[in-house]
Amino acid sequence: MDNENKPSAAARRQFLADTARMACGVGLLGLGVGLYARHARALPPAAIRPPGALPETEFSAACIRCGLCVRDCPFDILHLAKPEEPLSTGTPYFVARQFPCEMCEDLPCVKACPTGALDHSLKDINKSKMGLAVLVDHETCLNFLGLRCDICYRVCPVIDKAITLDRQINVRTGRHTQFIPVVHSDHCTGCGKCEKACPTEVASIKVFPLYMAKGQLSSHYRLGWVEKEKAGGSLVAPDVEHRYNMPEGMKYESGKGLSGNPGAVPPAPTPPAPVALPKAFQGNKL
Amino acid sequence: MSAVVNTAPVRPGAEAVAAKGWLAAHKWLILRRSSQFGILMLFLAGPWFGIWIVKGNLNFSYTLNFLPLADPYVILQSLAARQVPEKLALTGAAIVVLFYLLVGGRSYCSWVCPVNLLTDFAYWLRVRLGLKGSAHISRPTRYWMLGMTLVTAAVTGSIAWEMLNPVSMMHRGLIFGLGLAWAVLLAVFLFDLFVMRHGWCGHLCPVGAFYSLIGIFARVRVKLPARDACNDCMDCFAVCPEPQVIRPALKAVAGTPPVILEANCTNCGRCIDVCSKDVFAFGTRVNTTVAPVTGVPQAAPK
Amino acid sequence: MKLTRREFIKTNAIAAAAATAGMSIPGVALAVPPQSQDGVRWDKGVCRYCGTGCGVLVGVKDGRVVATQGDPDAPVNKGLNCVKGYFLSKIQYGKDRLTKPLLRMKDGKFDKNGEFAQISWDAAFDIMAEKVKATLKEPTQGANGVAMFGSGQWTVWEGYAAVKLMKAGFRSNSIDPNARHCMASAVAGFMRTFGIDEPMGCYDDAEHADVFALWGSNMAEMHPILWSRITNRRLTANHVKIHVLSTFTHRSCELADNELIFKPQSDLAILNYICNYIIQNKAVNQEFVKKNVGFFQGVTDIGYGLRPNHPLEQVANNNGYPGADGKPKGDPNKHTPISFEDFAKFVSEYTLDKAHEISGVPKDRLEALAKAYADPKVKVTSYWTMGFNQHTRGTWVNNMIYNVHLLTGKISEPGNSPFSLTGQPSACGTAREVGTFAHRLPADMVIFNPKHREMTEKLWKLPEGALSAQMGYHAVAQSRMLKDGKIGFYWTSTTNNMQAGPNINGEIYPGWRNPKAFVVVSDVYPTVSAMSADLILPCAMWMEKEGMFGNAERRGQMWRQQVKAPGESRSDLWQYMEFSKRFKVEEVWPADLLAKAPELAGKTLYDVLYANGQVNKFPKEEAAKVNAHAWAGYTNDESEAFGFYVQKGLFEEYAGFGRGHAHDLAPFDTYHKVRGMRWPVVDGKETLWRFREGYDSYVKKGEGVKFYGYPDGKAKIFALPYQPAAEMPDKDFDLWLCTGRVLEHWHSGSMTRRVPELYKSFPDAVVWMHPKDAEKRGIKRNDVVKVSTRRGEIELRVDTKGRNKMPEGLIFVPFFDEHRLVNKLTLDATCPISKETDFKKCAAKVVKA
Amino acid sequence: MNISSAIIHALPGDVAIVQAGLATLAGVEVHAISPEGKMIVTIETEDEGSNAATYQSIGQLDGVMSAAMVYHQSESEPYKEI
Repeated sequence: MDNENKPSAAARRQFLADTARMACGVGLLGLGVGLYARHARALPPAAIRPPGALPETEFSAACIRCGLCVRDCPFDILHLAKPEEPLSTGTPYFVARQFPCEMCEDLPCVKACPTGALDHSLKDINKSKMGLAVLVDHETCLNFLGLRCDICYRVCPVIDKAITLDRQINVRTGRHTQFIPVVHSDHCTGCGKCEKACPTEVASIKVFPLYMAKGQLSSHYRLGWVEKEKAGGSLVAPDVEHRYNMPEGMKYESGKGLSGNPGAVPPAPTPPAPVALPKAFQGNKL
Repeated sequence: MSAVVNTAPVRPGAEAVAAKGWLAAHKWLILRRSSQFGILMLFLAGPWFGIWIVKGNLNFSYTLNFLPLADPYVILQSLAARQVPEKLALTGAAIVVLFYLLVGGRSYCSWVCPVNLLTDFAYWLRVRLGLKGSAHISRPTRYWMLGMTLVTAAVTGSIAWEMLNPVSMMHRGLIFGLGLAWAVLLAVFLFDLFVMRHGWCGHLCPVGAFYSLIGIFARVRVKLPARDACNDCMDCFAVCPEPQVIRPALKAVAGTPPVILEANCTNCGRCIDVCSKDVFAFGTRVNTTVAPVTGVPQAAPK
Repeated sequence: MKLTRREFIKTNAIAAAAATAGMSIPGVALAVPPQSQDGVRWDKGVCRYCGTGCGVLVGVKDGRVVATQGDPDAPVNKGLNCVKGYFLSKIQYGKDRLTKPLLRMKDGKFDKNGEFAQISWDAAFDIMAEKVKATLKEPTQGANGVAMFGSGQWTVWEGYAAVKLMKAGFRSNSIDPNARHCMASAVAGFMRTFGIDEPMGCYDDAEHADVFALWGSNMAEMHPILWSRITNRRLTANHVKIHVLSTFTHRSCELADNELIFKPQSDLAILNYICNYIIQNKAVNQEFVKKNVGFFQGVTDIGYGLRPNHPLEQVANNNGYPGADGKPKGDPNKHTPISFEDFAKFVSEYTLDKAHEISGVPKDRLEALAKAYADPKVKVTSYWTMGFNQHTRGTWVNNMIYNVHLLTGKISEPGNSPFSLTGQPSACGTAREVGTFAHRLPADMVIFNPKHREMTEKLWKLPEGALSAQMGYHAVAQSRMLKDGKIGFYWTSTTNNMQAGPNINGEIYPGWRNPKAFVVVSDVYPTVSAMSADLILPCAMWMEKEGMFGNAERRGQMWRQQVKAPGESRSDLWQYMEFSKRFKVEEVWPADLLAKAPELAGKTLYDVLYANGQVNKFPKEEAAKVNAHAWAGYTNDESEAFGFYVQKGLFEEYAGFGRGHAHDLAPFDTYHKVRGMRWPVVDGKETLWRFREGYDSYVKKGEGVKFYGYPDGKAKIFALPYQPAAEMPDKDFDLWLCTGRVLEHWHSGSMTRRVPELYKSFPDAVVWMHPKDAEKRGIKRNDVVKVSTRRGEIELRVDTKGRNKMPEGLIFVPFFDEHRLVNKLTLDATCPISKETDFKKCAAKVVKA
Repeated sequence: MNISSAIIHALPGDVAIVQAGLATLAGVEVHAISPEGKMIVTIETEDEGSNAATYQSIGQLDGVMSAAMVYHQSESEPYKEI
């Protein structure tokens, strides 16, 4: 048709038909690409984005698949997804069980990103949220069994904040403690060091993309103690002081309950308690 | 489509070799291949030899930690998906646009793009094997493809085309690991070899389509300072990947000046090589006396 | 399948015969103990790593240890393990197990600079015998020039056989265990204070104490199972408090009610302050002190165990080194009696202010600790390990913690316990109880004491004077003497001194490669030490031999040989006994000694030491009999090789030393039935708390408490001052360097680094430092840095967060990583009394690599 | 009830002769024979004395180089199920 000089009716019909066919073909292809893209947007559980990655939807629009983050990662942990892999072709990710993020303080991968798909407003690696560690299997976690592994805890770069050990009595032996690893989402960066280091044959602690790992409380219920702490005091007027009928020498205090010996002289003031509660018992408020 | 099929028993360019010598008859081809491989090697020198001159890939690269270069097409898709990239990427894209405004948009295709190596090889083999016949898809399909990729980006909110784009897939694959990308590339190769002459680059590739739009205003052009010397050997048509661009300038159709103004000319310079009469030469459009022909994509004139 | 008793016995009978004949019969395997359904045979054993002594059950299938489990019936761990214990079944099966003797050769002959080539055991023993004989004849070397270095990982009988071979056979006292690097200070502390070795308490203190004080011990990582017991106590009893003293914040601090981070070496000042506080606050248990304690002043100018030409030693007047006149300069161990008042006056200068000033610990924390010790109502258990022991004043600091417990009488009863923990599975059982030290004999006896020598000679059926009174070379001295050419034959086993010993660059490596020395390393893997040797002997390990370990609470535990060692590897026991056949008494003993026992003429050392009518008393069939309750037809490789139940013979001869001397061990057979027993075992009854009436049968009725290690039944309190460390940070090397361990790896990592999962969990050593120290040097976390001291440098990555939190001015590097040998940097300064190296303190600098 | 097991070393050429010899002895059962001529047998007798006697007679069989008892157990309730 390039070389036909005189348009004819037949040629025009041919042209229209061609155009329609072409439009349909391209349209179908577009539909396929679109569906494929939507499908690939759900990040598979094993693939973790580099620090500072925008939420997956925005990330897939902002990442131009240049691989500069891969290049600037000093530990070579990042890969660009290949077409056969179940996430957007050419986008960067790492697999924690193979090579976790080493959490460089100077964020070279983020700095390398030309588009901001890795958010340049992230300045502190400890604030990154690549994913969230989840102790997926209580039945195989050695610490749940009472053994002393706690490797996940000790390899954690945000030790004592992102993972703490919750001490529980080992009822079976009666004299040992179970050190239950507990992950705290406000500090866990999802670097994956715990998953990499977990010594069980299949990791008992794994890092998942946030959308998979995190639950959410419904808005219709608030945690009283949290709200009180946030408010810096009781949300309603504080309780008044109560008084009770008590035998001589006995005391009943809010929180402590009943104390003292009936008929005895009031006990001498207890010696000042040692400096502070062990860190282990201070929960996550460190 | 093209009715100009060289069926002469002599291979195109034979006359030029005889007249100018082999080297002169392959000058631009050699330069072009050097450019293609050279650019690829610049990218590979880092991962292969640890010489980090250029980092990244054709979508975005950083040269000597100084010069950002971004593919404006992928940036456009990102914009279509409603993401405004950081300054660095925008700067890189601007530099690239300016560059191709100068040297001709589709110079990207013949001087940079790695897929061109593949499709050129497919074409060479097609001729060698004497494969005849070709499917029919009109050349402007590529503009529909271009539109489609932008629409998909807008609709899905992601740079969806990057999941399939053989151009970036090949380049990224060579540098970062190919994976199953070889299958996509093989498909392109086989398509060009058996199904359609110049099928991918000449008809479908939205990247080429995008760059052709930059080429509308390009400075560097192939000129025909000696178009009167043309002896109608048709060799230029035989080697040209976009033969429709030559005719208006060569045959002065509708008073076209002796310069190829069609935006889809890839500035490959092969016509210069194979012309024994030295009809063609590189030049700029600055001296054209005639107003530039709008290269707006349209169905070829009937 | 139903089986009658008859069929069952018959199957056992066939299996036993088949095993003995080395034949396999389809369908018949060793049938007792009953196999579990998956064909795994389970038998009891003990963990191979630390001194906690966790019981494990070992599962064997097809001649291979395929599984282990924590022994739910073991009192120590009740079925639990740490993560290293979890991987026990893999430690024997590293890909690079040594299976053939390897000798450095060139052109078919031994060459110190040759390449390792396989040789036969015969050829290996040939050249070893040649080198021993040459060393004995060499005037500059002599008997003590034949030296051996073992460890608390020797089984009891291996250590015992080694001592006999060295001290009675070659008449060399140059045998030392790597326990010298580990708890020699604890030993010296016990011996000086109590006149008898090893803790008076046991692990059950953990359930009775109100306060725990950890001194230089990161139990959370290094004694994980014990730590979970202490945690449980803290968790279940609200009044229990934990004080942790360390030079940096580690995992144990997590549980601390009171965390005391003190400047290196200042523990001496803190301990004196506590004593002062106790005295000032009238918290001395007067009655107890009067009856059970004497006061002494120790000499102070004792040096730092460095080479005599070191400036610090030249000015020391009580280091015991030869002075200008050739006589020893004093005796670092010397002490003279003083009164309580003298002692009170001595410690009175260690006020709270001074303790605070020296240690840098906030005053309220120091006071809280002192109060806990002083309060008569509070039961205190103190635990310590390497922070105390690896100390240039290690013996002192051990003495000084006893000062505190003795002043308050908080000792030898449930919950009141000064407790020295150990890091090796048989540091107590082998190194200490068997006495594999240069100065010791079994059951706390020493070579300097003629009575002890005489008793030993009698028990060993040797002529009078067979044992030498000349002090042998201890661990650090061995390295120095190798370098100086005084040792001609050196044999190490179950240890990795080229990685774990101090100052590798300066002393150990040049010593081993000295052409005047022939170095033999018996090992299971090509460790740094093995690769630095002249001859490598492949060893059987753990479940490939029958063994006994003794843990930190005096508990002896035995196991049966479960599997064959691979290739030509042999147990250390076999090696010592077989090697002894290469020597005629005439070749190693002087004629005058032999003249006293003409009946020994012409005999080999094997005949004299092992086939002496005692060791070979039990025929090899005894093995099946003793173990019939567990395993029909049981036998082991050594008994098969020598024709008698070697282990039983050695054990019973050895047990003769301790029985009746407060080190009573139960009969051999009993140990194969029980989950370990805590000595002294008298009339079949174990001892939980020593020195206290009722608990300890050596304390007579009405005596209450008696420290019977000394003839007067009293323990000693020592007046000893704070003194600075041997090397301190200065302008050029501005940081303290401390070394140690991590939970995931055990010691030099030769076993744990070969378990892929453990390797992965902590692949490479890092240097921990304070973020500000890093920042000052332009270093970021994960950067590769160069850590150097005056002795060498290594490169490794920096960690500024994670499990250990350094104070400014101190860095910590673990020593498990053979690719980052931190002991190239450490200083070989020792406690002048215990001769234990201080691995915790030297001056280093860090720069970006 | 006495059960014992023994390893018999036969001259490799004489295995058949030894086997035949063993067959004449009451309570003796051959369980395995190795190529080198090692045999594993069990001896079951009512009392200990005859067990020893049987063991003696094995040693005197033609072709037997040595016989070594490995395992021995006597039992009062041999037919109890376990």
